[in-house]
Amino acid sequence: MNFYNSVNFPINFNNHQDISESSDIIKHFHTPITTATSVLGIAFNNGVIISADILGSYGSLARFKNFSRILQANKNTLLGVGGDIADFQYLKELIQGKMIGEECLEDDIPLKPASLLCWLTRVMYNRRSKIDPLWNNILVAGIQDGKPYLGFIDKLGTAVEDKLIATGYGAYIAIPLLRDALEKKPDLNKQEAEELMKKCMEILYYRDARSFNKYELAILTTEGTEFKGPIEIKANWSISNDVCGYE
Amino acid sequence: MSILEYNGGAVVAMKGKNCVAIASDKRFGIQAQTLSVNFEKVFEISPHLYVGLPGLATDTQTVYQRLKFRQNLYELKEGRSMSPKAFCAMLANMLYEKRFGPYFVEPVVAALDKNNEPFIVAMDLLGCMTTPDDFVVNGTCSRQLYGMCEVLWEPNLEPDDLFETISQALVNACDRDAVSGWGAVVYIIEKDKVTIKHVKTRMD
Amino acid sequence: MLSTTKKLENTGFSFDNCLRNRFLEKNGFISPKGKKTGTTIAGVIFKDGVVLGSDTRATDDTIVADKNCEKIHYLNKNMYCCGAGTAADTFQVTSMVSSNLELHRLNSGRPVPVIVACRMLKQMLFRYQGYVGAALILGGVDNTGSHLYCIYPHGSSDRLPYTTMGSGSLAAMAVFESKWKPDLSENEAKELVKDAIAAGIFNDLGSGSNVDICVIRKDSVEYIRPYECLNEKGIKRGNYKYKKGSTALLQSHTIALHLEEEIIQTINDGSSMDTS
Amino acid sequence: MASNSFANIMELSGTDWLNAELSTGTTIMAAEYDGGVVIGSDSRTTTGAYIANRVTDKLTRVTDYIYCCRSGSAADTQAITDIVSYHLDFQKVEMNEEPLVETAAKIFQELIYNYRSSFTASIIVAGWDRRKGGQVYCVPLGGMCVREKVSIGGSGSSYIFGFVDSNYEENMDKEKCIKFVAKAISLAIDRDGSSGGVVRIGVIDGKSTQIERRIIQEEQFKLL
Amino acid sequence: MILANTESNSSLKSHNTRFNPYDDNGGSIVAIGGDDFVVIASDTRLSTGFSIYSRNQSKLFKLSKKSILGSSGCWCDTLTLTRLLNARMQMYLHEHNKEMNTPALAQMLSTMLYYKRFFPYYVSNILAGIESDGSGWIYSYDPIGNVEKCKFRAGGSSGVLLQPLLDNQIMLSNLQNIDEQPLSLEKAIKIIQDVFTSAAERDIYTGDEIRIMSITADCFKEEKIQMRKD
Amino acid sequence: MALIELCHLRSNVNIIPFQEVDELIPSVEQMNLSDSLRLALSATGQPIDFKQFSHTENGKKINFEFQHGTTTLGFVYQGGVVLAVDSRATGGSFIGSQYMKKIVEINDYMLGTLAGGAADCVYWDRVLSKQCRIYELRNRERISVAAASKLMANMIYSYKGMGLSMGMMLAGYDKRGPSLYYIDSEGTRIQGKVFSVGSGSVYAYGVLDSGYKWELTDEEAYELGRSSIMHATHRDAYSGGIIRVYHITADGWKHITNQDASELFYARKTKDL
Repeated sequence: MNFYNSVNFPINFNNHQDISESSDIIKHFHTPITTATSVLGIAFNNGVIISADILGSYGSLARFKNFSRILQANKNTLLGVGGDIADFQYLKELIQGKMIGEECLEDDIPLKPASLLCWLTRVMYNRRSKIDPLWNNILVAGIQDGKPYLGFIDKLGTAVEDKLIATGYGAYIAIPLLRDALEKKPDLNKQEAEELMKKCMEILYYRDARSFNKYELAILTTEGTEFKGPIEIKANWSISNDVCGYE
Repeated sequence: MSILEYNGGAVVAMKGKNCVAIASDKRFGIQAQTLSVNFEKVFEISPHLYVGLPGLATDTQTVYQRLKFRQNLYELKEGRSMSPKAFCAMLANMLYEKRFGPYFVEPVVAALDKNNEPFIVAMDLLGCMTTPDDFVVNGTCSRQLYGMCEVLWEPNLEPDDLFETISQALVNACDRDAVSGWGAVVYIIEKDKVTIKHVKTRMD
Repeated sequence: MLSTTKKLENTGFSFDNCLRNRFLEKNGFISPKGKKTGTTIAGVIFKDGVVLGSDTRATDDTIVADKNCEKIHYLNKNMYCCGAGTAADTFQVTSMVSSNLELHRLNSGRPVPVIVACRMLKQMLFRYQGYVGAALILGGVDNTGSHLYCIYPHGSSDRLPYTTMGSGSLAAMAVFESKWKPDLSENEAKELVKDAIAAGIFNDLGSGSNVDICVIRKDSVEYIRPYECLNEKGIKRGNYKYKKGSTALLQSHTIALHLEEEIIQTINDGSSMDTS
Repeated sequence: MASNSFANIMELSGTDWLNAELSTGTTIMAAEYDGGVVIGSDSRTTTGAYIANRVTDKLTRVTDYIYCCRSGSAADTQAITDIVSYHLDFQKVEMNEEPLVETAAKIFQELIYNYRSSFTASIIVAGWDRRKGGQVYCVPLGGMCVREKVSIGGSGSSYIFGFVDSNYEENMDKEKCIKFVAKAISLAIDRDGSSGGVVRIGVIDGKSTQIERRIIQEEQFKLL
Repeated sequence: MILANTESNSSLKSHNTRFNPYDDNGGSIVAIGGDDFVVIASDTRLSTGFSIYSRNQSKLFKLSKKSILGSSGCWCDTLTLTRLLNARMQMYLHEHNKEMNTPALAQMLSTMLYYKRFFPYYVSNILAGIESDGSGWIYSYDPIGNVEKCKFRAGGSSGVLLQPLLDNQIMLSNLQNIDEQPLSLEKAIKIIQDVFTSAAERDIYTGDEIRIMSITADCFKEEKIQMRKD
Repeated sequence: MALIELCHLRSNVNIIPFQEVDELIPSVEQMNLSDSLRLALSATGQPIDFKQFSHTENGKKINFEFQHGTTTLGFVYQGGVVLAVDSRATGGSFIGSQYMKKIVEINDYMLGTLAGGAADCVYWDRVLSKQCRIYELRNRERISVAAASKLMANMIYSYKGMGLSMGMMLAGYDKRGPSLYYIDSEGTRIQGKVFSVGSGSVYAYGVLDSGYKWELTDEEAYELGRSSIMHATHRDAYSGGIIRVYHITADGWKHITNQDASELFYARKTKDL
């Protein structure tokens, strides 16, 4: 080993750049175009339930009115994705590729939800580190070692595990209701969880301008997966009769 | 850098049992440079009423002078001394008058009122008052002071204990703040006397 | 001095420091902002009146500047107003309007209609085009019934049976949307507002501490502060009292105060005297 | 379509409502029929993507026989309407007769034109007077003013120009006109995220000092 | 002469200047080392902006039998860093057939942080560990790996609030006429609880629950204490 | 994975996911643990201006408060080299540490002082001390201060413009006698007799220049270093804590004293009174 070789110079001498000249690092990523709003998830006593509406918004235009964004990764994992739809579709292929890769191992050991969450965290973090993020919030729900499991990843690769998760506007509007319900009764059964979910979707429809009155539910228990929907929200507009004028 | 950190300085006031204390550091600097170690930010308004004006030094002085002027005018007109409450209202209105071009001071008021009840108030630079039951802090090391006071303060401190508590809070907070410190002064206001104590602090 | 005296007579905002402050800002010194009330405020109309509620936290950036501040402001005997936004603005706006309402009441010799307060507030805020950052919920009862208004910083208003404002407004609104029903009783309304504010307190970091509630009925007002303490400070486990003499002193002196004692003597006045 | 922008990112993280000004994203509409005018609007008020008020009434009384539909900044349009209303009430007392719709439209125009750099207001003035019957005036952003048989405004209007153009007929009867307006607004609500809630309808025909109001809720949209 | 991790510029895409790869997820950490113990605590609130991601996320990572890392700041960076750190320690274990000792771990963490000097992890790290002589020490880091070995440290969102109090209570700074007594584990835990109580009062990003982990020569203990939730 | 190759799946199946993750964890060879000169660059390979990341999307402040601030000084006189430093590290106006060690022992005959970014200085001093040791092993003699300082300057220079911030002194004793170099992140490398570096250096120079002469005795030299730093800590907000004095002679370096700056201040003041 040559001593002077180990003192190599990582940067070409002629290549000095001042910070001020090259502060354009974040000029090179795309921004979301067609987007989807909140995804909600609850872990109940023997399974998980997630829901998301089926709207793809192009700015404020309600562009795609039947776009499902809940997918089943494998027999014990569900995914719900919000954010940019193009990125979602890319991610979907990525996940399906991963799943095929896992199947090719033929070991009959399906990927567990927590492992999938961990893997997705790396994918998201890696993209954010390139300053080219995938503009998605991903909700991972499933059965981990016989117990309900719920996790969440944002576009930076921040991963959180909890018993209840909501992304987008859901984090402001649905979370308070979910937390309250779970505080009062920590061990919901399937039906209660479903009712709670429906209530939250209704309220999100009232208050989130990018939400839609049709949504899907997916329930995963040890018995299997059940997809419901699209369910239409029966909104209550009775207070409109009491409001007249602005004064 | 926030303009409130330009000259540095901190003020804290605490309620005790039938007494009240207000303390400030003594530094006057221009950013990193310490110019004077004898610049007090606490002023006597009346025997039982003190005001601390941490912030931009020029405004500390301007606001104090304008306060004094208005107070004199009030006392000439009314023929009585100003109550702490009236004084705070005046100060708050004076600051709010400059809502869109504020003075960069965050006042702290400590007083004993007519019934010798302790009275403390902190304001932000727009004159919004905070009147808690325990202590108020303002200035460059307000975060450090919050942490200190929140643990150290307890109700019904006697004047001597109050002095130890308030000076330990201030001195240790200033020790973690580069732009305040260099000496500290504590005023303990009681019914029949005011005790002024200069505390030994780090000088670096 | 002449100029100062003159200024005293002038009312309204003074812009004397603006030029200097802009200069400082141009030189890289960041201008501090006033204290904010991150806030959850809410109001609901019930059968016989209005219930207003608020949390009690005021924040200065990420620090809690006041753990128990008062956000429901008095406007007049029959109306109160919750404020969110810049704390100084909400306080000053409501107190100025409060004075004007009192003058109005004295002038007209009858309880002031709530609409008058609403107009005063929104016109005042509109004049400052959102620069006076006060988001308000105005509630009151007058001869025409119960009224609840929501007034935005830019000077628009909404008239609603239930409403929320502030950084915790979404959480509080979620509670209203899930539990509100027409013709609430007073107790139901109080509990509903409490739940809404509690949702803000626990889910929004800008809101915290206690719930204050103000009930305005046709002939009476009940200001309950605190209505419920949701968060108590933890109990200290150590003893942090210092021994006397722990702090090093440089010098100390005492000023003795000569007390002026005020003695009030009650003297019998004419009416009780025997004048016969 | 403003879909590329910063607003979108803020929406995704759900923080846009913290800073945005209140505005009526809105679809508003007014149409003449043989006996008067029908006005209509959605009921959504948004700050960012948060719906601050889901049952807003954007049909605002100016006089008993003249109403306006507001879109743009809520504060600006409310202030303008209050001013116009004040003027017309004053005029009514002075002249002892109901003000003309055209007068109202002119005052709106003057205000919006004079303050066009500071106001974000776009208004449809509709009403009935003795001289010209039911009339609709459109006073959009820059402060122009033009009379139209049918006029639409607000962010949702861009989705329904085609529908309105192809389906409007002159001298419809009242019920047909109401149905037409309601249908148009419900279509806008369907596609525009900034419009939503219920359809509020008002009928001004000069027969009563109270206009006839109707509210059409979501489940009825399909029946239109 | 190859640059580490370089991207070709051709992959650069179009323009917008609003994406920020960093977030601040809050949380506080306090650690105290004594003559024969070390104790470290964190709150469990993970937040973003004004909302709470989770009320139940400890920020402590037990790296070995003798060391615990507390890490708060940008949570995605924390996750990545700790995962890398674990991998490194695993490698060391396999290569040397023993666990990494605390000083070596401390130095490695510093080097790993400095590796990202030009795109740093936005984290405040505090490493608490027992050294070979049985004494407890704290290593505190800035985001790019400047390390300081000390006896006590407060970090994270309320570090600024708590540090002066630790100076005063543990180092007895600015106190005269005080008889110094060696710090016991019980007293350290007591102080930690009280400082967290005060942080929860004043710092909006600190709250929910405290997790306290302590290591002594013969045992490892974990405690949970509830705090205010607003 | 063998199965995939066996089945020739590679051409059919999109295996992007594996690339995605692989890039994240740098292999052992890539990291600075094995090649200390090699640091990760930002996504673009260009320096990042952190001001653009100053606020998160929620409007929260992102503040990289690297530890900063210092007064350090060193001078050569007839008895060798004396170095004196303070011990305060500040992040913004918060005092992060009052006991920081700002003198790094590179080998028995050479010391480095640090000012500016603490992590930068410490890291590169550590690398330098490794290089010096390798040189010593290879050439059977100690590296000269001139050579060491040149190595240091070159290493820093290769990262010029990337945002490193350091101003360090390298002092040592070699066959040519005592010498003192100043090196900074701009790539400057100057030999000299008297240097002071850091935010408090302007105050230190005042005292230093008025008291410095070649013929100082050892005690006088220590005293000069000490009082220069003391006065600097008094005036400069970002300097303070402990005053550390080191002395380098032909026998190597020696730690002279650690003294609290504030205590020294009070001691001096009462003497004057």
